[in-house]
Amino acid sequence: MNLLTNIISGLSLGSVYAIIALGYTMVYGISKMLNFAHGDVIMIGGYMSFVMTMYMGLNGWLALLVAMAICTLLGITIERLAYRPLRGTGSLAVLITAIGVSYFLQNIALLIWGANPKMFTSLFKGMKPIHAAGGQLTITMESVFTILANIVIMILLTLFVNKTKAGKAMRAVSEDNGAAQLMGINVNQSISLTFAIGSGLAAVAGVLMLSAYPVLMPTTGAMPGIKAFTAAVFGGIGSIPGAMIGGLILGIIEIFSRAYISTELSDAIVFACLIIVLLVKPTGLLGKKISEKV
Amino acid sequence: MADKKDMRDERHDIDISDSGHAYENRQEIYYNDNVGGRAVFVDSKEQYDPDEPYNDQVFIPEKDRDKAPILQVKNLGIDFGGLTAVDNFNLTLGRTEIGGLIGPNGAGKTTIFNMLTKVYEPTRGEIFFDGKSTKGMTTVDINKAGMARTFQNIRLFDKLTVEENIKVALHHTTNYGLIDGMLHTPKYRHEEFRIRKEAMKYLKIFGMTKTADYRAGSLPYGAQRRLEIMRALATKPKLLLLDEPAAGMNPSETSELMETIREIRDRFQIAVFLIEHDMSLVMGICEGIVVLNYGRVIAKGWPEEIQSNPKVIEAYLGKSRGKMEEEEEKEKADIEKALRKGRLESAASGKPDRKEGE
Amino acid sequence: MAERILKNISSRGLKNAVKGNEYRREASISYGILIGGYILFQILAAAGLIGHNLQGQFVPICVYISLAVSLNLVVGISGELSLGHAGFMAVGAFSGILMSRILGQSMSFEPAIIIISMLFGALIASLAGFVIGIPILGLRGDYLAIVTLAFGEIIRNFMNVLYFGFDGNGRLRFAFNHTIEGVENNDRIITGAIGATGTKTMATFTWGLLLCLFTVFIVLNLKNSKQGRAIMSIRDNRIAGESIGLDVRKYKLMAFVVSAALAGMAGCLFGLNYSTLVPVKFNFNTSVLILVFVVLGGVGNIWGGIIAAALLTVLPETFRQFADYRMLTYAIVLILVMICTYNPAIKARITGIWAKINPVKKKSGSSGKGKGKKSRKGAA
Amino acid sequence: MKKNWTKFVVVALSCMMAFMLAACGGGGSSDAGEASPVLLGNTGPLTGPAAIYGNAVKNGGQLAVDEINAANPDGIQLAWQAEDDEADGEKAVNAYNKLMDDGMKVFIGSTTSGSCVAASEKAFEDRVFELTPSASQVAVTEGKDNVFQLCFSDPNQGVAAADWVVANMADAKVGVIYNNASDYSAGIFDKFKAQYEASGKQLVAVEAFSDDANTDFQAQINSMKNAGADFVFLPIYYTPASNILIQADKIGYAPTFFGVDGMDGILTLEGFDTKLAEGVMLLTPFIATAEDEATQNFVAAYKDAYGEEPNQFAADAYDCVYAVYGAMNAAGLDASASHEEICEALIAQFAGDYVASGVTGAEMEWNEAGEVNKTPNAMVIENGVYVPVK
Repeated sequence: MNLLTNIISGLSLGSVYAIIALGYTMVYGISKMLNFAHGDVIMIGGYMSFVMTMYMGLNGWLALLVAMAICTLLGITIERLAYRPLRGTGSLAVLITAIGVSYFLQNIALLIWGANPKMFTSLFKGMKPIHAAGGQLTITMESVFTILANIVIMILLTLFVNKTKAGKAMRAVSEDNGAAQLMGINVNQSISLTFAIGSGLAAVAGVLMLSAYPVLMPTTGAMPGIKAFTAAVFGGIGSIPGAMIGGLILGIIEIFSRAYISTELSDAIVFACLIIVLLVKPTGLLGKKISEKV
Repeated sequence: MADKKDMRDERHDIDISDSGHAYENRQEIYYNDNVGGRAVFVDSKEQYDPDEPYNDQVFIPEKDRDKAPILQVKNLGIDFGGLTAVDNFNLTLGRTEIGGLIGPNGAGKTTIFNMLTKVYEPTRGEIFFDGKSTKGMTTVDINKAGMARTFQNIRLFDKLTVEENIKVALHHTTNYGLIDGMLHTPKYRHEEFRIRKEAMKYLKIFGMTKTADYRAGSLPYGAQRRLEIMRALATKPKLLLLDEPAAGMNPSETSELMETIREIRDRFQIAVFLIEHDMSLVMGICEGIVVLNYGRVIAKGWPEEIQSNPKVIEAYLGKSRGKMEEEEEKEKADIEKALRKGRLESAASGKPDRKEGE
Repeated sequence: MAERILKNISSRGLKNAVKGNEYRREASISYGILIGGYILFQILAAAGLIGHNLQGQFVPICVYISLAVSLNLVVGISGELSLGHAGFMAVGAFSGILMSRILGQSMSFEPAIIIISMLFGALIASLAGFVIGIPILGLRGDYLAIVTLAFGEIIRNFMNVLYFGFDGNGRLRFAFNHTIEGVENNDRIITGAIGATGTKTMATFTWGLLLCLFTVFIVLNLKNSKQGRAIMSIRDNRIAGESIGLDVRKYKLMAFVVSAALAGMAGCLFGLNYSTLVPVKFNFNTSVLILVFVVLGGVGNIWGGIIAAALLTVLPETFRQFADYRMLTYAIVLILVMICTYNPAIKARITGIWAKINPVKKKSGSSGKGKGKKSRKGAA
Repeated sequence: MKKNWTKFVVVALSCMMAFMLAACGGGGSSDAGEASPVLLGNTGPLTGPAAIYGNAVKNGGQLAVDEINAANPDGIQLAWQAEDDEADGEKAVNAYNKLMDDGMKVFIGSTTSGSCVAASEKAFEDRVFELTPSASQVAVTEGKDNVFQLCFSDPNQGVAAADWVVANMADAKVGVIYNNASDYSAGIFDKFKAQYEASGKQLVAVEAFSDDANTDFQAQINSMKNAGADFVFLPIYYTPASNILIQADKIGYAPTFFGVDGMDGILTLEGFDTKLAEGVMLLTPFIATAEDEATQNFVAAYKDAYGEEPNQFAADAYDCVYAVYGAMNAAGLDASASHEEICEALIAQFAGDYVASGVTGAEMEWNEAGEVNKTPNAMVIENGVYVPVK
C-alpha cells in the first residue's frame, strides 16, 4: 500500500515536472537556448492566480485562465525584449540573459508581493480525496487532476505540433531555422508562439504545483525549474514525449529515494540517476542522436 | 605526462630546411621519370573486372612494386541502416603512389575516406595499412599509425593561428609534459623553439610563412585548403588522404596545387590518395585511378584508360552513347558543366557544413 | 609559385584576416591589471580613501577573479559549458579549511599553513574533477552542461551530511551524521549544513593577488603550450583533432582537472577569509555567477574575465544606495550589458559613436567591421 | 574597429570603477557630529528565499527606533539602517563593512546565523558592540566578548524542547522532521536528539529535507505515520511547517506537532487555513496574540506601519533596539561616543547586571558568554490563538 502511495505521489510530482519541462524542451528545440527564467514564470503564474482569487474574488478556474493569459504575454514579452536581440550570438549569451531575467522576475515579485510567503488555495479545495483499500490508500484530488492534466496537455500538444500548420512550422524552425525561413515560414512568429505556449503551460504547472504544495514565495519557481530542466534533459531535450517521460521518472525517483533511501540525499540521488542515464544514452531517453557530417 | 616519443620522428627524416630551393629545382624534379613518371601497369590491356572479388595487386606503379603496398583494402563495405553506401571496395596503393578516387556526387567517395580513417566503422571487409589490419583502431590510432587526411568541408582550427595549426599537428613529436607546459620550463622553451622552426618549414612548402600569425579561420579559402594539407603532412604520415584538395580553386591555383602535391610526394616519399572532381588535376598527377558509382567500383586503371572507359562516361553522362550526334555534343557540354558544378558545389558546401560541427 | 600564392593571399584575403596570436599582449595586460590594481588599491587603502566595504571585498574579488580565470579554461579554452564550478570551489574550500585546522594544531607560521592548505584544496578538488570528468567528458554541449550542474548539486548535497571533527587525541575523524564517534560536539570542524565554523581567518589581499597571479600564470602558460593547443584545437574542430591524432577525452579531461584544481585553490582562500562557511554558499547561483564573469568578460578572454569578475563583485555593493531596488537594478544591468555587448547592431552603433568621440583618433580604421564581433564572440 | 571596441570597453569599465570607488569610499567620512544620531546597523536577507526574516527584523528595528526617537526628543537619537546580506556570509561581511563606512555605532547583528558568524568576527575585530536579534548559533557568540544574543541559542532551544518533552510527554512516540540544509534547524535537532536520548529514550523516526526539496513531504510524513509517531517535533520555520501540516492533513495523519520559535508566524500566513494548526504546540518566547500591554502595543503599531502581523523576528529586533537603548542610558553614554567607547560600556552593562524587558521576555539577563536568559513558554494553538499549555 505504501508503495502505491509513493507511486501516486511520484506520478503527481512528476506530472508537475513534466508540464514545466515542456516549456524548457519546446524553447530549447526551437531556439537552442536554456531558458532558466522559465521556473520564475511559474512563480508569476502562481502569484497571478493567487491575486485573482484572493483579492479579486475570482473563481479558481477563471483565475487560472487569467494567469495563463498573463504568463503567455509575459513569455512573449521576455522573448521579444531580452532574447530576440541576442538571437544568433551563441547560446551562452542568451543563457546569461535568461538568468538576468530570472533575477528580475524574482525581485519584481519580491517588491510587489513582499517576502512573506502566501498560502495558495488549492484549485480543488473542497473535493474529497479518494480513499481506497479500506482507508489505507488515499489519493488526493490534486494528484488525480495533475496527472490527468499532464496527459491531456501532452496529447493536445502532440496533436498541435503534428497536425496544425503552426505546429508544423514550429517543427520546421526547430529542425532548420534557415531552411524554414526560405520556405516562407515566419521564424519570429514561430518562436514567439513557442514561448507563448511554454509560458501558458508554466502558469498551469504553477497552479497545479501550488495546489499540491501551497507555499508561494518569490523563489518558489527556482528549484522546480531546475528539476524540470533536469527532467527535460532526462527525456531528451527537444522531445515532447521525452519531457513527459523524463518528468514522470524524475518525480518517481525523487519520491522513492526519499521514501526508501535517504531524505537527506534525495536530490543527490536524482541527479546521480540523470548522470547514469546520460552515460548510457548521451542524448537522453528519447533524444535525437547527434550526428555530424564529415 | 611526457608523451611517448613515437616512431614518427624517423619516419621522414628528410631535411626540409631548404624547401625554398626545392621550388627553384622544380623543373628537374618533374621531368625525372624515375620519381614522378607515370605509373606503368603490369598488364594494362586487361580491363578491371569489378565483379571479381579481389584482383587488385597488379595495379601498382612500377616504381613501387619492390616495396610492400602502403594500403590494401579488401572487399570493404558499409551499410547505413538498410542502405548499402559502399560495397565490395578493393584497393591496393603503392608506397609512393598518387592514387585518385573519382565518381559522381554521392558515389561514396568520402565514405571510403571515413572508413579508412575510422570515422565510420566498416560493416564488411578489411583494411591493411602498412601491412597491419586496422581492425579495432580509432581515428586517433589511425593517425598515429601514419595516415593523415584533409576534409571536403575544410576543418581547420579556426581560432588558432596558422602556425598553431601546424604546431598542433606536431603535437606527438613535441616532447614535454603537462607540468613543463604549465610552468614553461627550459625544456618547454627548447621544444617550442624547435617546433616553431619546424612549423615554419612546413609553411614554406606552400609559401605561407607570412601568414603564420593570422587566424586560420580568417584566411581565404584557397589558403585554408593548403593549410589543411600542411597540417596533415605535419603529422608525418606515410599516406596522405586528400578530399577534394582543389575545390574552390581557380585553374592557376589548381595547377600550382597539382605541382605541390607531386612535390610533396617526391620529397617525403609518401603515398597520396585523393578525391577530386577537377579532371585536369586527377588526370595530371594520379598514377592510378579508381572510379566509384553508387558505392561500387566501376573502373580502375591509369588515366588514359579511365578517360576512355565507357562505363565511366556512362556513369558521368548517363546512357548517352547510342544517341544522336548533336545530343552527344550537348551532353559533352553538360559533362563539363557537371564536373565544374561539382567543384563549385563542394566549394559552396564547405562553409555551412562546418558550422554544424561547432 | 610561393611568391605568387603569397601575392594572391595578400591581395585578396589577408585584408580580412585577423591576427590571432596575442599571448604576449594578453599576458602583459592580465598581469598589468592585477599588479596595477593591487598597487593602486593598496595605496588608496593606505591613504584612507577606501572604505571598509571595498577593502573587505579585496579577498573575495581576488577569489572570483581566480575562479573566472579557471572557469575560462573550461568554457573558453576547452569550449565546454560548465555549470558546476562552485562544486569544485566547495571541495577546495572545505578540504583546505580542514587542512588549515590540522596544521593549526602544531604550526603557527601562517604563510606555510595557507600554502599547504591551498595545495591540499587544489589536490582534492582536482581529484574530484578527475572522478567527475572521466565518465562525463564523452557527452557534448548542453548535455555536458546539465551533468556538471548535477555534479555541483551532488557535491553540495553531500557536504550537507558530512561531519568532521577532532577526537580527544587531536586526530581527525569524520561521519555522515551528527554524532562523530569520540568527538565532542564543540570540537567539530565541519558540521553538515552548518558548515565550517571557527576557521581562523588568514586570507589577505596579498594572498589574493598571489592566487590570481598564479592562476593567470598557469592558465596562460597552458594556453600557450602543446597541451593548450590540443585543447583549443579539439574545441575548434573535434573531428579534425582526432584526425591528427589527438585524444579528445584526454585533453578535455586535462582542461577540466586543471580548472578544478585552480577552483579548489581559490575556494580554499575563500574559506580562509571567513570564520564560517556553509555549503549552501556553493549552489547553482554561485556557479552561474562565475559563468557570468566569464561570458561578460568575453569567452576565452582572460583579462576580460578579470575585469568582469572584479566589477561584478563590486557592482551589487554599489547598488546598496538603491536599497530595496538593489537586486532588481542588478538584474536589469545584467540584461542590458549582455544585450549591449552581444547584440551586433547595438555593438556596431556603440563602436561607431566611440570611434567619433575617441580622444586618440587614429586613421587606422581600415579593417573590416565584423572582426571585433568575430573575435569576441568566442566559443559561444 | 576591434581596437576601438576594446578601448571603449576599457574606458567604460574604468569609468565604472571610478564611480564605484566614489560610491564605496565616500561613506567613510561621516564624522560623529553632536547632532548626528547613533546609527544602529543590521544585516539580513532582504532578498532571496530567506527574505521574510530579514525584512521582519528590518521593520521591527525601524519601528523601535521611530518610537524611541519620538518618545525621547531630548535623549539620545537613534538611526536604523538594515542592509541586504542575502543570508550569505560573504555578503554579510560586505554589508557590515558598508555599515561601518556609514558610521555604525552598534551592530544589531545579522539576522541569520550563518552570515552572523562571519559578520560578528568582524565586529569583534573592530570592537563594535553586537546584539543579534535572531542568530541563534553558538558560534555567533563563542569567543567574542562583545557579541550578545537576544534569542535563545540553538542548543538551548534544543535542550529546552527535549526537557519539556521528557517532562510533559513521557509516553509519546517522538518523531522529528528537520531541515538538514539549515544551520538553525540542524543545530536545534542536534541538541534535541542528544538531550532526548540522554534521558534513555529513543526517537522513533527522524527524517530530513533540504531547502531544495521543501515542497513534497509525503515521504517524511509517511515515514512518521508508519513509525507510529504520535508526537512530531518540527524544529523548522513555519513556511515548510505549514506545508507539512497541509500534507499530513490530506492523508489524514494527525499527531501532535511541536515546534520551536521558528514556528511562530504560522497563524498569520496569508491564505493559510488556521484550522490545520489546531493543536499545534510550540515553545516560544514571543506570541503575537499575547495579552500583555507591551505586546499588544507592539503588534498594533507594527500592523499599523507595515500592514502585517509581526513575527518573532520582528519582535526580537524590536527588543534589541530597546535593550541597547536602555543599556546606553544606563551606562550614561551620549550620542557623541565612539563605537569603541559604546562597545566597552555596553559590554560592562550586558555582562553585568543589566536587565531588559520587552515583548519576547519580561526580565532578560545576559551571561558573559553572550547568551540570554529567558524562559520559553509552551503554547498550544486553540481556536486560532495561542494559549499556554496547561
